[in-house]
Amino acid sequence: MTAALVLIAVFTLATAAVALSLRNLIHSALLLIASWFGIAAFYLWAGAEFVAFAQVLVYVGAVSMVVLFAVLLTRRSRADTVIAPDSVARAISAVITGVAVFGVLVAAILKSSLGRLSPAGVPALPGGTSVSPVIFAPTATVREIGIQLMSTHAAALLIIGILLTVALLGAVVLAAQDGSESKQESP
Amino acid sequence: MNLAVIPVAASVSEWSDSFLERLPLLARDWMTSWLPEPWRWLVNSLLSIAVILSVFGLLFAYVTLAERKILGRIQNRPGPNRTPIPFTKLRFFGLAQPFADGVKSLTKEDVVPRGADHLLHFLAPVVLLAFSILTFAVIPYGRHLVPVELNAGVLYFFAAGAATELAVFMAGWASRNKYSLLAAMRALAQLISYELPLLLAWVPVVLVAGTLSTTEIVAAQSGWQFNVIPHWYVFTPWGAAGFAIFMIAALAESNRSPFDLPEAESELIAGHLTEYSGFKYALFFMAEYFGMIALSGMAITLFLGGWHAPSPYLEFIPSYVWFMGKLSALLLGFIWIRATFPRLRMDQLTRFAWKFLVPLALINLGNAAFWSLSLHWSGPLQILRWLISVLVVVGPFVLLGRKLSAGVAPRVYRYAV
Amino acid sequence: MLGTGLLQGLGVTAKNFVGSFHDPARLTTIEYPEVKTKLPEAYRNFPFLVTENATDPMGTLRCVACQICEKECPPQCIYIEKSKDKKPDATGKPQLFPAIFAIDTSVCMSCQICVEVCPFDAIKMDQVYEIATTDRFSALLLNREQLAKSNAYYHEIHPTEAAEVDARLAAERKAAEAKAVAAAAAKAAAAAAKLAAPVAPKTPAV
Amino acid sequence: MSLDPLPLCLLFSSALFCLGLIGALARSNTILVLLGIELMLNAANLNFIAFWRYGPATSPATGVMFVMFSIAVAAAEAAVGLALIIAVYRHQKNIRLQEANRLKG
Repeated sequence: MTAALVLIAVFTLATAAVALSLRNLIHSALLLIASWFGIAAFYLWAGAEFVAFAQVLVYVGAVSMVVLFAVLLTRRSRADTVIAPDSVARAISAVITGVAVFGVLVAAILKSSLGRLSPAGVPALPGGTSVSPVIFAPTATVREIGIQLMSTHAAALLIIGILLTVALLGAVVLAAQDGSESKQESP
Repeated sequence: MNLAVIPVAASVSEWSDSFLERLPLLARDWMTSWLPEPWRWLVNSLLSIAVILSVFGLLFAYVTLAERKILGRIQNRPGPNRTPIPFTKLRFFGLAQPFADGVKSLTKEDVVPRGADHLLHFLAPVVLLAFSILTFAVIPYGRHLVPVELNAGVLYFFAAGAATELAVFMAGWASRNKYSLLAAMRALAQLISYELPLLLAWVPVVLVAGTLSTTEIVAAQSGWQFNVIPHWYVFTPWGAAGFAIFMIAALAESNRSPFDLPEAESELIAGHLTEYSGFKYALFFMAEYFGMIALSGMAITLFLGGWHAPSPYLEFIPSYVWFMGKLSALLLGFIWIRATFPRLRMDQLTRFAWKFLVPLALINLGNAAFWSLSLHWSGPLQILRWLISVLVVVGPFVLLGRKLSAGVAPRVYRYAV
Repeated sequence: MLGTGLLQGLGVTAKNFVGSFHDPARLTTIEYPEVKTKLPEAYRNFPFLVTENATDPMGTLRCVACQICEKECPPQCIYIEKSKDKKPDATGKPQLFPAIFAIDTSVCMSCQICVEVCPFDAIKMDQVYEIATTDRFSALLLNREQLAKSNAYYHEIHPTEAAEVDARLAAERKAAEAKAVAAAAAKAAAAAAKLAAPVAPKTPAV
Repeated sequence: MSLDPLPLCLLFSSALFCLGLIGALARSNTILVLLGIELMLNAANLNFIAFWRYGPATSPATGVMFVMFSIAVAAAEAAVGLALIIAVYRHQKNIRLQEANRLKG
């Protein structure tokens, strides 16, 4: 189980890292899609089937297409997808920031007692690293998710629906040509 | 499982668990019975993968042959009938034709443009084929024949199908050919446009069946009304409408005529596949047919009662035979439609999706909600329920159809006589 | 209503599909290498040489190597060499014959001018179309033996034309024979007259 | 270091988060910056799932719920963000962040 997790993590991180350092935008986008696949694999590994398929459907099916279209629409020639290198100083400072944040996070994770929490929220036996906690496997079947969505989280669902509608309209308004430019002759 | 149980099983009057029904499982168990227990599971999975690949590979081969034969017959030609069995003069109506085609595409030169992105150019057909094969995993082929039981099986199917768009983009972009790229963009526009009605068409089924698992959806369609009318969703008003929308969207998603604009062999030199030749082209072709077969299988699962027999008196025929029969019927329909309808124009295509199919699918969703809310209606209310449901299907269809075809026919020629 | 036209179209194709099985008249396909279409009589492609007798093609060529066709041929695809000696032709008259008669079919444009100009009806247009070869030089250059085909074959491919030609030839031959007879008679008469000449003036005319 | 799955998952997600951060900070192409932010969002989703699976038990599907809403928000964000990028490109003929420094179009 852990080996699978490590494999998934290495795959996701490697594709993401390479994607963000490549100069060819299309290759970056495609590699990022691979990394999204890795994240979906993680969800599957964790037993969240529904979320994994939703992740693939939304990210690989929709967001990736939007990204690729954006890449192709914002270039003047084919060579434009290969972007000029950015300033080295910026990159170095960005890496320093990122590594610092990572250090803080790692320290926090390792110092906390999260791994030794038993499912009930009660800390396990002191020094009980040898006693592996009985892992409580929550089952989120589709039916359960549906019931939750329609009862506890109904308000959130409505808000998300409105947000998506607004985002759709907003994106269309932002990206649409000005009326004066796109005067088409009617057939 | 022991072979000794066979006579016992056959004597059981319950046909649903007859010997024929369990034959594939028995064969599999017999083949893997010599293996130690921990390995058996793995080998069983590998075996089912091999069976799916070979059955659907063969089906693909013979669907191409059937397509050419039937197209020929519809155009009053005999179709391909000459390919003999190798080294003999036996022709058998050209049954060896698919293998001749395979050998031809394997031995053809694989041309890659000099400026192409070689890795992506190679990966595009592979990705497409891989994902179209992945979709076969959740379709229940028979009573005991489901490769993978997933809680969100339908979602898995369409998530795997979504990756085909990626492959189309990769093919168009990696070819380094502006026509390929433009055609890929057009193909993407089509795929994205028709993804929506395709997804919306099966939501009513999930709503009424109350599950996303393919096996449970099939189970929800079991039983017969008065022993004649099966409880398939296609025999309800919303189900019929959903099935029609699903099949139209499936035609477009699998790039079949009359929605074959992405390829349009006669006009666009195969669109995003312009720079593909030899076996890579054959892989694209194969993936397209696999997609068509998988979508038909999903349509059967969702609307046509899966592997259920249409009548209780026909249950002695094993369920997988029924599934394959329904699949062949749908594929025949695909071929028939291809032989009949002319290709749409790009603007007609998108208008048809957004202004006709999507609103109809949304109305159909409401219709299904009404259907499941009025489940307990009985007596004369039952007739009212049917009436309302049919009206909700037919009314918008007529109105939207009138609007869609307004100003289209008859065509007026300004200069020609 | 939307869709009725589509259904009609499906009906038409279904009718054609079913019809192609029970109505053989619908299937117009001719499966070529096994079955061949009857060519129209006027079809032509490359010339051939007519022989009177199929058993002895070289001996009974109608061609007398007059070389008119060689001179008239627009793309100059005919090559003829006259024989040194003479051979009796079909009528028994001693004639020259072509020692070499070659047509380069890669050059020939099937114009039929050689046929039009031939005074002996010795060259006619053929109907053979399966003439693809793997050698584009020597295999396309047809020699005398390859070109010679019997008059019976000519009757087979162009029956009307061949009947006309035969009738004309027969008439010519008859005329020639009659002429020969007449000439012979005239000659005989002349000879007789010559013989009788010294006497004639003395005797009054009959 | 313990080999419990939860800290591993958290390490994985924090690494992904930092990668997204570095990408968003270091690159000047707007699309790549947006993709970096997407990665950071995804890292947050990983945390939700990890805690849902291995954390203290709460209601059975809360983590999944959060991730689904977050995916929806991320999709909306991507759509609007890329529409913005296209709008900016139309004005400036360029999508480098440094050059998009004027409020007047």
